[in-house]
Amino acid sequence: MIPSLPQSPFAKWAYRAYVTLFFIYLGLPLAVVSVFAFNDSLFPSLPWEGFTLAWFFGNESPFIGVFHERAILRSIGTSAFVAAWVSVLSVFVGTCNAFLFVRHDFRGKALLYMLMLLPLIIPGVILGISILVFTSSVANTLEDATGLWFDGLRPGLILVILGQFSFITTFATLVISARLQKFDPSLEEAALNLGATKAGAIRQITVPFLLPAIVASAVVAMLMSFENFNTTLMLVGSDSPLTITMFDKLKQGSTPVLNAVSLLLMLASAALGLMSLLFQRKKA
Amino acid sequence: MTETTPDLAPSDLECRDLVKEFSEFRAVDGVSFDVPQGSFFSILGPSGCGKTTLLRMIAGFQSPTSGDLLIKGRSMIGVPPNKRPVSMVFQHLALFPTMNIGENVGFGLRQRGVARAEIKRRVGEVLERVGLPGVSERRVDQLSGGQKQRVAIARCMVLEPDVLLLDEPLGALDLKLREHMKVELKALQAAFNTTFVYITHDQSEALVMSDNIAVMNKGRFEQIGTPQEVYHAPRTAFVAGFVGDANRIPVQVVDATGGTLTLKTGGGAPLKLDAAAQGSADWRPGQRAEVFLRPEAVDLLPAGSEQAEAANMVPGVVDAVLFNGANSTVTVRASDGSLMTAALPQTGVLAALRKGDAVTTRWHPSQARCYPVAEG
Amino acid sequence: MTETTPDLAPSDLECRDLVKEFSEFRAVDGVSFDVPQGSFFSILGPSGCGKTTLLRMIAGFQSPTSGDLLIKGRSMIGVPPNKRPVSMVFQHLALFPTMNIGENVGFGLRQRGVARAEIKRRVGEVLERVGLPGVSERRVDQLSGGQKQRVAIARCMVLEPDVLLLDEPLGALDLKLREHMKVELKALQAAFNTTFVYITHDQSEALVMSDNIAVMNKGRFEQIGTPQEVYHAPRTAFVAGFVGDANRIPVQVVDATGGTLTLKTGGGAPLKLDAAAQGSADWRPGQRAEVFLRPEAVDLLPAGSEQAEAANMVPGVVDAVLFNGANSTVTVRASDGSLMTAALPQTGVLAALRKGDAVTTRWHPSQARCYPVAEG
Amino acid sequence: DTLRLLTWGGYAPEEVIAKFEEETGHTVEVTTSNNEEMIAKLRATNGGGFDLAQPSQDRITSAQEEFGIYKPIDMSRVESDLFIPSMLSATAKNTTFDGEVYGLPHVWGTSGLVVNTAEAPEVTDYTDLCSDAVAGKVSYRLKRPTLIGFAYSMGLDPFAAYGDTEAYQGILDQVEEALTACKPNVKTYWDGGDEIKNLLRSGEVTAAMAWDTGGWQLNADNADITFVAPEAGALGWIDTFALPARGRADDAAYAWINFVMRPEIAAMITNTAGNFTAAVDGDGGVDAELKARYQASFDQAAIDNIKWYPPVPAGLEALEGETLDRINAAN
Amino acid sequence: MASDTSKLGFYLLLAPILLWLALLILLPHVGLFLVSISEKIGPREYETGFGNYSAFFTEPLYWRTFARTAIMSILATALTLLLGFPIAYYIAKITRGRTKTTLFLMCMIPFWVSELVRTFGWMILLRETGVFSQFLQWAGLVSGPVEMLYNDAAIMVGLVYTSILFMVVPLVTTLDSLDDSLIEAGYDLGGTTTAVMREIVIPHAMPGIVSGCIVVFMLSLGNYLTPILLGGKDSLWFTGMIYTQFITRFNWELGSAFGFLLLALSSLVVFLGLKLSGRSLSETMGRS
Ligand SMILES: Nc1ncnc2c1ncn2[C@@H]1O[C@H](COP(=O)(O)OP(=O)(O)OP(=O)(O)O)[C@@H](O)[C@H]1O
Ligand SMILES: Nc1ncnc2c1ncn2[C@@H]1O[C@H](COP(=O)(O)OP(=O)(O)OP(=O)(O)O)[C@@H](O)[C@H]1O
Ligand SMILES: NCCCCNCCCN
Ligand SMILES: [Mg+2]
Ligand SMILES: [Mg+2]
Repeated sequence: MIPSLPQSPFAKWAYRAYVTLFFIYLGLPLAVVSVFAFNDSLFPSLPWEGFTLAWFFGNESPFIGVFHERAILRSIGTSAFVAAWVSVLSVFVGTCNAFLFVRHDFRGKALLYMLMLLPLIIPGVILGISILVFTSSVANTLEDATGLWFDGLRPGLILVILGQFSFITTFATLVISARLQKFDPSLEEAALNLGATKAGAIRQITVPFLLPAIVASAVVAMLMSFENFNTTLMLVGSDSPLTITMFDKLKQGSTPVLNAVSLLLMLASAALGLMSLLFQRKKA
Repeated sequence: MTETTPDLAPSDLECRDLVKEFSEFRAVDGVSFDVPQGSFFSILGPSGCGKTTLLRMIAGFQSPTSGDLLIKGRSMIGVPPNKRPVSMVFQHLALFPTMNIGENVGFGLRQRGVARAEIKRRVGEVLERVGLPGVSERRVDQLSGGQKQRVAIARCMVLEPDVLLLDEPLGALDLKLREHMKVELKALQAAFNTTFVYITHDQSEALVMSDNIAVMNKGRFEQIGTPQEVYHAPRTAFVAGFVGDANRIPVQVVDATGGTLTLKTGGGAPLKLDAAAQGSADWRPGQRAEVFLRPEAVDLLPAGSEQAEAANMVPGVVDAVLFNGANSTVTVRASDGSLMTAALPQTGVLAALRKGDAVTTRWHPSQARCYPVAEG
Repeated sequence: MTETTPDLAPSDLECRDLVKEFSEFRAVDGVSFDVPQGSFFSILGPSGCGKTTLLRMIAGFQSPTSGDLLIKGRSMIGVPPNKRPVSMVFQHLALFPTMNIGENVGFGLRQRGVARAEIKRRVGEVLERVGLPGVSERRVDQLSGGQKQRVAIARCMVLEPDVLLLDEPLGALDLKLREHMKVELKALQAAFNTTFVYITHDQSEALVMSDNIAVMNKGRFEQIGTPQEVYHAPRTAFVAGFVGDANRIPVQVVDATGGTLTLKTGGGAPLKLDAAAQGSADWRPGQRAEVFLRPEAVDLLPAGSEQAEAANMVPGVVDAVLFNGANSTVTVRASDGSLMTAALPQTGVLAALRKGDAVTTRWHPSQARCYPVAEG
Repeated sequence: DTLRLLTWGGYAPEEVIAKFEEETGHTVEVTTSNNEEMIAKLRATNGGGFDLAQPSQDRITSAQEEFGIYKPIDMSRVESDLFIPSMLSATAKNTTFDGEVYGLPHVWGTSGLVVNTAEAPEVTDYTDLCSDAVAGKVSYRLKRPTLIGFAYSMGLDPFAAYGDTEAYQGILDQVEEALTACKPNVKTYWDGGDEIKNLLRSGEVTAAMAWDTGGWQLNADNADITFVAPEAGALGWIDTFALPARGRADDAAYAWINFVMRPEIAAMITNTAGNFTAAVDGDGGVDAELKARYQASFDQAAIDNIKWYPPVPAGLEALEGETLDRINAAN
Repeated sequence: MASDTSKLGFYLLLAPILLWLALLILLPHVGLFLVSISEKIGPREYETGFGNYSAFFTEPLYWRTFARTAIMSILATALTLLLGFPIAYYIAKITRGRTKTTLFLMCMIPFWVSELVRTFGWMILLRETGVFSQFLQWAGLVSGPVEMLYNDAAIMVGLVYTSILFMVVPLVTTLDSLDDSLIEAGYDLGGTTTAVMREIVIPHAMPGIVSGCIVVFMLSLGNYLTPILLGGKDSLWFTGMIYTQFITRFNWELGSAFGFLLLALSSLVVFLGLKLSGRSLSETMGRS
């Protein structure tokens, strides 16, 4: 129950066993994905044909490694580009929202807050299709009216960025608001009292205080953007982010290249997570 | 310069009929006072009486609905907080957690554009003066409560403000540390010779530290005076009840002629008070009033020691003994059922008093205060 | 039944040489005591001395490393907490926020399978006894701090436990309410006639409420006694210092013959103490010791009133007056530089004492306590 | 310029791209897809986002009629003598809408059966996939070719009914019944070309309806597996070049078309994609083994029996879609 | 508190959120609705009507898939709760300090990679020639290969795997906020483990349970990859149908109607969940 209460050794043991099994369940898929990245076989499955690094570095068909797959390399670049924009935009708007909701009282605030949460309960597909349908009809109307082309409103990176931004912003808002809520407004008053201007107080006191939350939400936004599929699939044009490319490849039939990319992704997000953790620890 | 103090004493801070209204509600209601240079001025009042609101008006975080507010003779109305020559120590100190101690203390100087080296020197100096040399590099959370307290003061003092405002700065500290910091704060104030305006709801803090205390209630000042005046000669029933413990006895005026005020309790027992000690109230026979009497002003006499001529002497029986070391008290029930609490010194012969013992209470007519009760 | 109390008084709770070790650290170190039925027993000690650990062993949330623990004569070792006839009032009360007051109080009865109607009746009854009739339907957060306190007690009392354990239950309340609840708790205990074991680090709580106090330090009991015994006859230096305020004077033994213990201070001034009041210590001349003297035991005499024959009479000069109403004190500096704090009654003629005034301190040889200092 | 190419897996091998980039200075970005997704993507972008697409010839006019996502081919920019004339004209005929030609032929091939002849020798027609002998070891796509193949195998003639919605619906209903009944036999419906190859190679599937090329490629590793032209006839398709209405790099697109139709390049594509092209002499440089496998699968009778897809009339796909959904949902 | 500050600053803060919500959330949904009520009557010819919605209700396939998706999602949610609660409880109440942080971070393991890779991992494990099948054969527990992929159980495994974090995190947070002394008080007053769980722990965890369930339900309902890749030939998922309408049928009108129906379903279930627990959306989601 809790450590201060007596408990039978059997129950304790069974509980531990369950927890262990659970974490094995969590780790197993990732473990096999990683292991088969090194299988010297065309398929990511048993039998084990021997160890190879070809799925990373190989450049002889059919053993084309990640580092020689143009489509994958290009889509990693695309993903990074999208993720960077999404995280900048959503952290910016999230920060504005946090100040708006924490610092201001206005009519319709509760309603606006509800609307802000809405993206959390709209399935990603629907976000994707609604944006697709809406921008298409706007573009059609505009094009009919002006005779010009509005490519930005057609599936492509701009829409992918906007689509991901449309729901990731909610997360950023929540994370940053939570931190801002913990901010003691008397700190800002103290700064004013000590002679700082309003803007100076926000820059020197509030923003540094928010920084851990801003960094954390930027990292989360990156990760969410990188792995988003449902919304992206509807909005993607000719430049596909990594998940879409991988999905296409998976539909074609998987080779251990996918395992190799996945392993690299794991390493990258682990590194990113670790970095943000260290950053938070240092700041906290 | 003002009506209340002679021209000779220059006053650092002066409030004239300050009012602050929140929609319908008057949080501060016509408060006037001035604080002479270099003095320690406390505002003492119960929670919600408007202390913080008043202080925040002085600091400039709230603008008065009406009235004027002068610092060193200059009106502060319309001056933003960052332009006022006052500094404030916040209730929870408001040390910047993202900066180390040195950066915290140097913050105000940086805003003024003081040179780097100069800041460093002055920060070091002021930290030394508050007894914390060499903590510049520490993080805020590496200091104890009392140390943080002193850093908060140093951060203000380095700017050499005309007035330092303190909003219950000891509220968050634990009992022992609070006792200690009371004495220390007073010493720091004396050392810097800066005007302190201190708000608190703890009477002991106000009594121990202040040169002058204003007792505040429902947005108004009920009395301004030295600690002794406020304690010994409370001007209103509220002050008498709020500052220190007291027995409260509801009475009716019997006679107010001569130097003596004669009253009678609900049970009919007669009380005599020095009329001179009672301010200037007009007493009408039959008027309802309330007598306040401090437990330590009640003498306990062994039973049977009554003397006919002594006033305010009532035989009774011990109803309860509250043993609390030096602060022990005894509650005595008179024959008419009324209760009287008296301090029970642990050194005298009566220290061994037990419940049920017969004992006589007596108090001097000059020791009690009487206030008319508003009829209604 | 036990060594320490006569067989006639049945003891509800008895601890025999209880020890609790956390890895290397002994949190409770050989504690033995017993609490007679219906009494109010306090355990008083500084933070971290092991109070909570002791109480949690009694409640069953921690098992002793060694020693035995009996309730109504039955050993509790190995009995899980939900099977022990003790109830506990937690420091933060631990009222279930998801249940209303009635459900909270009825929780224990529900666990025992008592019928619905019966639960309702008994909950109503106990709430009435703690002075809160008709609050059953309220939510926990609709009650004030003091009311919650009483609900927490009612929740335990409805189960009619043999022993009620209370872990600093007043710690979270504010000052005024704490004062009030002290008296109230004692009254409730008397009304229920249940054995209370109460832990606190606030001496005033322990003094006011208890029949017996155990003073705890570093896992050990230093003294068990009535409040008066603990206050007036502290058995160790720790108890003398922890319970009540005291002047501490380091001394050396000069002579211990006759009924008087003669000592001298660092400055060479002679002190005289009643040897009889000092427990049974063997005094060797030259031995180092410490004298504890309460401020209220120090009399202040106007300067010049020295009488040659009186012991412990030292002329001095007022160093500081700490005006604090009934608790005002004065610090007097003797000619050898040593400081002595004395209570400053506000009623006497000395109330007007100012810094720099000459004054004489005097205290009676029976009022001070002296403890040998461990040599090292 | 950047040529954004929307095509099938295998139609734009890395070496070809490298050569093309080196020669023309254009760069190529490939998106692999299938017929439906090509149309869907171009519909969403209103004919933008890509510069060259490769839908099958039968799927062009209906999409054009409905969404207007292509622009006509400017024959003056095409080196038409690189194309086999009969295929060029057949494709032109099938992809003409409102008097304009929208498609050029590129790769052609058939759909039929890929069978592990050692494990499932009895599978010779589409309907054989439903026999008990191969229960649980069968895979096909849940797409229109399956409907059409089964229809032929059941003795029906779906292409003849293209113009007659009611008759076609009647055919669909019969096929639906057959495919619903066949469902327990199916391991999974496959989606991409490599996926079915993996399933066959690993032995998880022993008989499938699939593209000829998959069968031949597997045959190289495992002689037991090969493409079998079904008794009812293989389904013949031609994938084309079509210009999205709002492609931005027409120059690069025409350059690509003219480049890949060169015989030596066409042969390279045939070698990776496995299918022959409409390029004159395109089979010249093709692997002898591939030719041999082709010939093993197709005797003259089988070639004659190939059912070539006529253009799909608008609206037909909606009916097929509903049928496919129902099969998918059936239990 | 900002009553005294400039109006301009306020409007500058208001602008981004209004643009975001209006242009990317509200108007697109209005647009989606408008498309969903236009019926195709011929090439490039449309008219307004509820034909797409009636198609949904008259075609059993559509609403059956809809119902199936809803039920499976509820099932996945329940399963996730059941599996996740003991884990959250273990992390929040049994472990301390470093172990606690470690275990908590270990719950994030699946999120080092995208859903696609996670699902891919399960495919490698479950397929007939996969790791489990081979392991069982090697261990002699089965004689031939077993197919564990392509069925509803595989979907469940995948769905639970994908959503477990979103259940465990809010549960850990709420359970963490449950003071141990409440549990101890429950025991002290004579409660058994079951009683304390039922009467104290679970009621306290209710906010976390509700918010976890809402999120998990939403994730399952809106999932596409897991049912597509792990599900068998029978595994229809409503999201998949929406994609099909958009991507392989180019029927945006029907797809939009489906989208709206899915939105209605998810809103309804969220609404019911909130009603049942008597909490508001802002309380439930605002704290995660
Ligand atoms: N911004 C505001 N709007 C409306 N009412 C307010 C506002 N600020 C304070 N009040 C009200 O004014 C009264 C005085 O508040 P103030 O904070 O000054 O009290 P205080 O004396 O500092 O109390 P405490 O000792 O509890 O800090 C209170 O009744 C409070 O509710
Ligand atoms: N589970 C534990 N493991 C290790 N040490 C512990 C544990 N619990 C308590 N201690 C240590 O035992 C000592 C006594 O702790 P305890 O909580 O009993 O003190 P306390 O007298 O109740 O103090 P307080 O008045 O602050 O509540 C402390 O030094 C504490 O750090
Ligand atoms: N229904 C037409 C099928 C077209 C197939 N193209 C296949 C390309 C295979 N690599
Ligand atoms: Mg205040
Ligand atoms: Mg404790």
